[in-house]
Amino acid sequence: MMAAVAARELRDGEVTFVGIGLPNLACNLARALHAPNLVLIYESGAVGAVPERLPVSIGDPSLVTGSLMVCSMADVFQLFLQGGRIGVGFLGGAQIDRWGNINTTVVGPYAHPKVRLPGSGGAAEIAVHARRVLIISRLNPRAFPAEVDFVTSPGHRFHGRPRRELSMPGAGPVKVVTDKAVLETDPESGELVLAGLCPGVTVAEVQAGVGWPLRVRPALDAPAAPSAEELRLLREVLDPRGLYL
Amino acid sequence: MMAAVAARELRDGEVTFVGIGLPNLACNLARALHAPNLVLIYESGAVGAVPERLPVSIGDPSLVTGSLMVCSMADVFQLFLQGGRIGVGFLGGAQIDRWGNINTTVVGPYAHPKVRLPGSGGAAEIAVHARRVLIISRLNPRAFPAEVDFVTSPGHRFHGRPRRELSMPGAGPVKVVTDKAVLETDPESGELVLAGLCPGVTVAEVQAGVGWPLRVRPALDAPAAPSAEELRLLREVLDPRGLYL
Amino acid sequence: MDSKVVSMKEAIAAHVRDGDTVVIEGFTHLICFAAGHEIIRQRRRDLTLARLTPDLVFDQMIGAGCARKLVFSWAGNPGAGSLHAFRRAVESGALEIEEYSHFGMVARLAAGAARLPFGVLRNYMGSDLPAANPRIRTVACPYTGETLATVPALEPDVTIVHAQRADRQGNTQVWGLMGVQKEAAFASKRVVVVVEELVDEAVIRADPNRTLIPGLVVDAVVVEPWGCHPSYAQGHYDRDNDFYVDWEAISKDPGKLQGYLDEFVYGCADRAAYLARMPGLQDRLRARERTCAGVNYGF
Amino acid sequence: MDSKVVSMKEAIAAHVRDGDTVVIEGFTHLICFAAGHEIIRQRRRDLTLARLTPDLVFDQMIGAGCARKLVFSWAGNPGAGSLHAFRRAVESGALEIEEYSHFGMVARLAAGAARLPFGVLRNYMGSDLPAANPRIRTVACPYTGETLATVPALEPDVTIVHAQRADRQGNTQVWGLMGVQKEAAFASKRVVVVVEELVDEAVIRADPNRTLIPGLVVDAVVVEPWGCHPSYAQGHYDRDNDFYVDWEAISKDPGKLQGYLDEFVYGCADRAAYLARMPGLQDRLRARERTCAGVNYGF
Repeated sequence: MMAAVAARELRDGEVTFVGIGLPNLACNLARALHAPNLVLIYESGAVGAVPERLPVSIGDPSLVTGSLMVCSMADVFQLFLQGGRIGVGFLGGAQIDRWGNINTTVVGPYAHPKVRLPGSGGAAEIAVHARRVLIISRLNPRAFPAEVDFVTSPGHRFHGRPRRELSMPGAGPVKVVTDKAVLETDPESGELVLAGLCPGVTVAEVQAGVGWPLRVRPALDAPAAPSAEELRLLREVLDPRGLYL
Repeated sequence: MMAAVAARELRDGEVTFVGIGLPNLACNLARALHAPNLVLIYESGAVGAVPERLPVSIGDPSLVTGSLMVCSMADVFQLFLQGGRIGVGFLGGAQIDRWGNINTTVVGPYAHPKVRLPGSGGAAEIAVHARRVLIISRLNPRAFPAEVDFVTSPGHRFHGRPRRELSMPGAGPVKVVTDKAVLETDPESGELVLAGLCPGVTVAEVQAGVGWPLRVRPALDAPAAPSAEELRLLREVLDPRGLYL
Repeated sequence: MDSKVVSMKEAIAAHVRDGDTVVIEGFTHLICFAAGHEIIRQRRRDLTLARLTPDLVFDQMIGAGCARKLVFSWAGNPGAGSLHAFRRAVESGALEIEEYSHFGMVARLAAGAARLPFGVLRNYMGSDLPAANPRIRTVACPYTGETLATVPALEPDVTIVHAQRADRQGNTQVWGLMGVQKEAAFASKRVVVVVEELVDEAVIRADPNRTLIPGLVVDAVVVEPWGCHPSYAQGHYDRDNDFYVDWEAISKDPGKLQGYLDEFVYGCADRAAYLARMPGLQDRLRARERTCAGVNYGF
Repeated sequence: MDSKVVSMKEAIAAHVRDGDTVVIEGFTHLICFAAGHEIIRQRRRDLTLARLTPDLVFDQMIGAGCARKLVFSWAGNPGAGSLHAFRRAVESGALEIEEYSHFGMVARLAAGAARLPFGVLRNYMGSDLPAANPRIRTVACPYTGETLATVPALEPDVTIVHAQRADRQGNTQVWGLMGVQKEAAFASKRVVVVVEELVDEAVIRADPNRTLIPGLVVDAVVVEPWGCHPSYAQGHYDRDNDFYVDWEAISKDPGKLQGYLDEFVYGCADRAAYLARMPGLQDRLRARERTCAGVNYGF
């Protein structure tokens, strides 16, 4: 469901900074359906990748073979990302808060973490520079607190200061695709609000999954369940071994 | 004569930033004789070049074919030169002064030049970064004024300030090879002094070729005239068409 | 996706405008004279021309009256003499100049490519260049306190890059000297790639490490074999060193320069006509075969 | 010139010292586990390990007690879980950390390679990373006045780079993902190159654009086929994704981790012995043929 909904967000020809797992599935699903000219860029340096198998990591050799370009990571970050060439970046995280801030660093205090998470990787700079950011995450109250323990990747409000004061080139997170609902950023406040409900899910169930009083759009979208074709591609072609689904 | 004397200055295995013309002849002469492992780097990006013909420019295709590496100019300047990997740089210029400052920019005032020269190219940064600099130039009073009209590439004293105050990584010009004599930098004052006389040349002739009262080392070297082997290589192998000799 | 392939006439008409800052890069190698000539033919004016080494291509454009200003680091005709149209224009005050060293120009384009407002380099201490060019400034290191030189980013309106080959989308592969082609392309608002050979996307994808410029920064692809002459394209044709020597006498005499432009630029509708005026040229300069082995991209 | 080829044992003994800052780079691709294992066997201590992605190789070295500090930007086992030796060491306070993002680490190595004291990037606004790491600072642009982030240069004592091939002087060619290998090598005081294949200088010279690291920055060359396993070498062998999955259970249990080290590191005199313990491995992972065409370097 999440991969299918995220895939529909991608526009043909768009330059997409791809992470591993669901974002990779979503991008390759979009490429197989409505966006054959999507340009996939991985932070490892593969540009225009056409992986013959489901890549297990962003450095998988299948991303290199047959790609349009392989460049250094200095080029990826300086020329492609900071250079403003990336249309969409995908992010996920252990915690996502009301303002779209993402934490992939620590649960608990930084100096004495309860759980040490992997850290930023390229996420901090993707959140700053990609023209827009899509977040994919399962909905539950641990993952969606009112405030993250640590802001790894900036959303729309940082310790009270709005994004527009912080001179970030990209628009930041515009949409959060979850297994139950779609949240979107309110253009005024920068707050994540409920914008769409998956089939069979209630507003109360979504509210129970987030740690702040969730504002609800007056007219809610109803993202369609994955079509037979989407399911077939995901299950039989893109992830036949069920690594991510 | 100049090419042969300059060639003898090069040590085997040394990494040398090569300019076109006489420096190129000197380097390839050294490579053919006592320094077979000299690594020639050209600002165009050719590293470890083994030109099959006398290159007419530092961007000649013969510098690429069979070289060890071709890199971008950003790498040449950032990684090789500023990175401190260059042992020797060769420079020449329209004017060289008492302190080894070199002018390749203008004769006359900058805003209203009498003669507009080519400019710095890579010379300014070679003079800053190469571990040592060798200068090659014909001796005459126009070429060796007491003070250059414009300091393109720094020597040992800049408007009165000694080089050591200016935080330059390289040692600067250590030797000037001319058609009549060899000048060297006095380690105390940073001034060019007479260190060697070519066969048959008098101190008075050299003094007549420079625009300041030239100090003379108590014991002068006597650079040998080119050997038969040096002449054969220069005239028959390295520059058979007499482009630079 | 739609092909980006257009004629040189169309590419220059669409992407080079009066008053633009125009970069035609390539260090000795892959200098696109075909584009310079078309800009002259289309009589662009008030251009700011930027290149490390103006070379003959900018001397011709200056001689033809296209330029208001030149941004550069070394303006000569290596081994052969001077760029006399440039020298006349500077010495008479007709041409504004903005001057750096090679490292400064490289750092300007690298900063532009990375969308940083400035580049940092350890340079220019003990040189009169910063006095001549107030855009060369300094910054203090936030760690050591030491002073380093800075140059402002260069973000051209349009960059023209010649290459051995590209596909219809502008995914461009180069070998031999690469100069600052990648940095210039990424720094630029618009990019025109001119190639010796248009190839299928599969050729690019077979050796992705060879790609220097991705199609996603390219606006137009022009197929113009021998488009660099008298500059060269490794593996295709050698530099016409004789013409570089001849340029000394041509550029020294404004009348001869005008005669050259009349015959070889205005008098030629396009590159094919230019080449037709020099029978024997291609036989004289065509590259010999020296093909390397491929590498295995399998997994 | 004398050959720089030595055994892995000799290279580590000569170039990796207690207390050093050690970089073993390679982004997923070309991670030199053979070197990591030899460092463990030679019982180096108090190392500062630096890498963008610590990966299993640093988790093993941390588990073996080699490390005092880790400098990194993403510490996980992609798609498979965590680096549990790393997590235990951090959560218990036994391991000091210094943390950046990927872009920050790239900028640190690029600055080190260029011998600049700092790197500039447009980043970290709106993030808690600068609060967690006071070495992330800012600088004001001398042209626009805007504030940009800085990171300090990283200049490792020794960098170990794996590559497909090099000659005896260390002129090194790489294809597929290049990560920050070039920057790390140039930034480092000493450089060890480990290769799948030692080739004649003529092979390097036949395709000079493929050279990533010149011999003049290399101190030692080690020939160690399959030296990356469980990482991979494009054109030689695939990544052992099964082992990355297995590592989750091994690293989670300190006893199992010790058992792994005893069997596959301490219990193996060298890489050949390691490979001998896994019959069938090479058949399972050997790369298929997918060789590209060469290009013409003639003139």
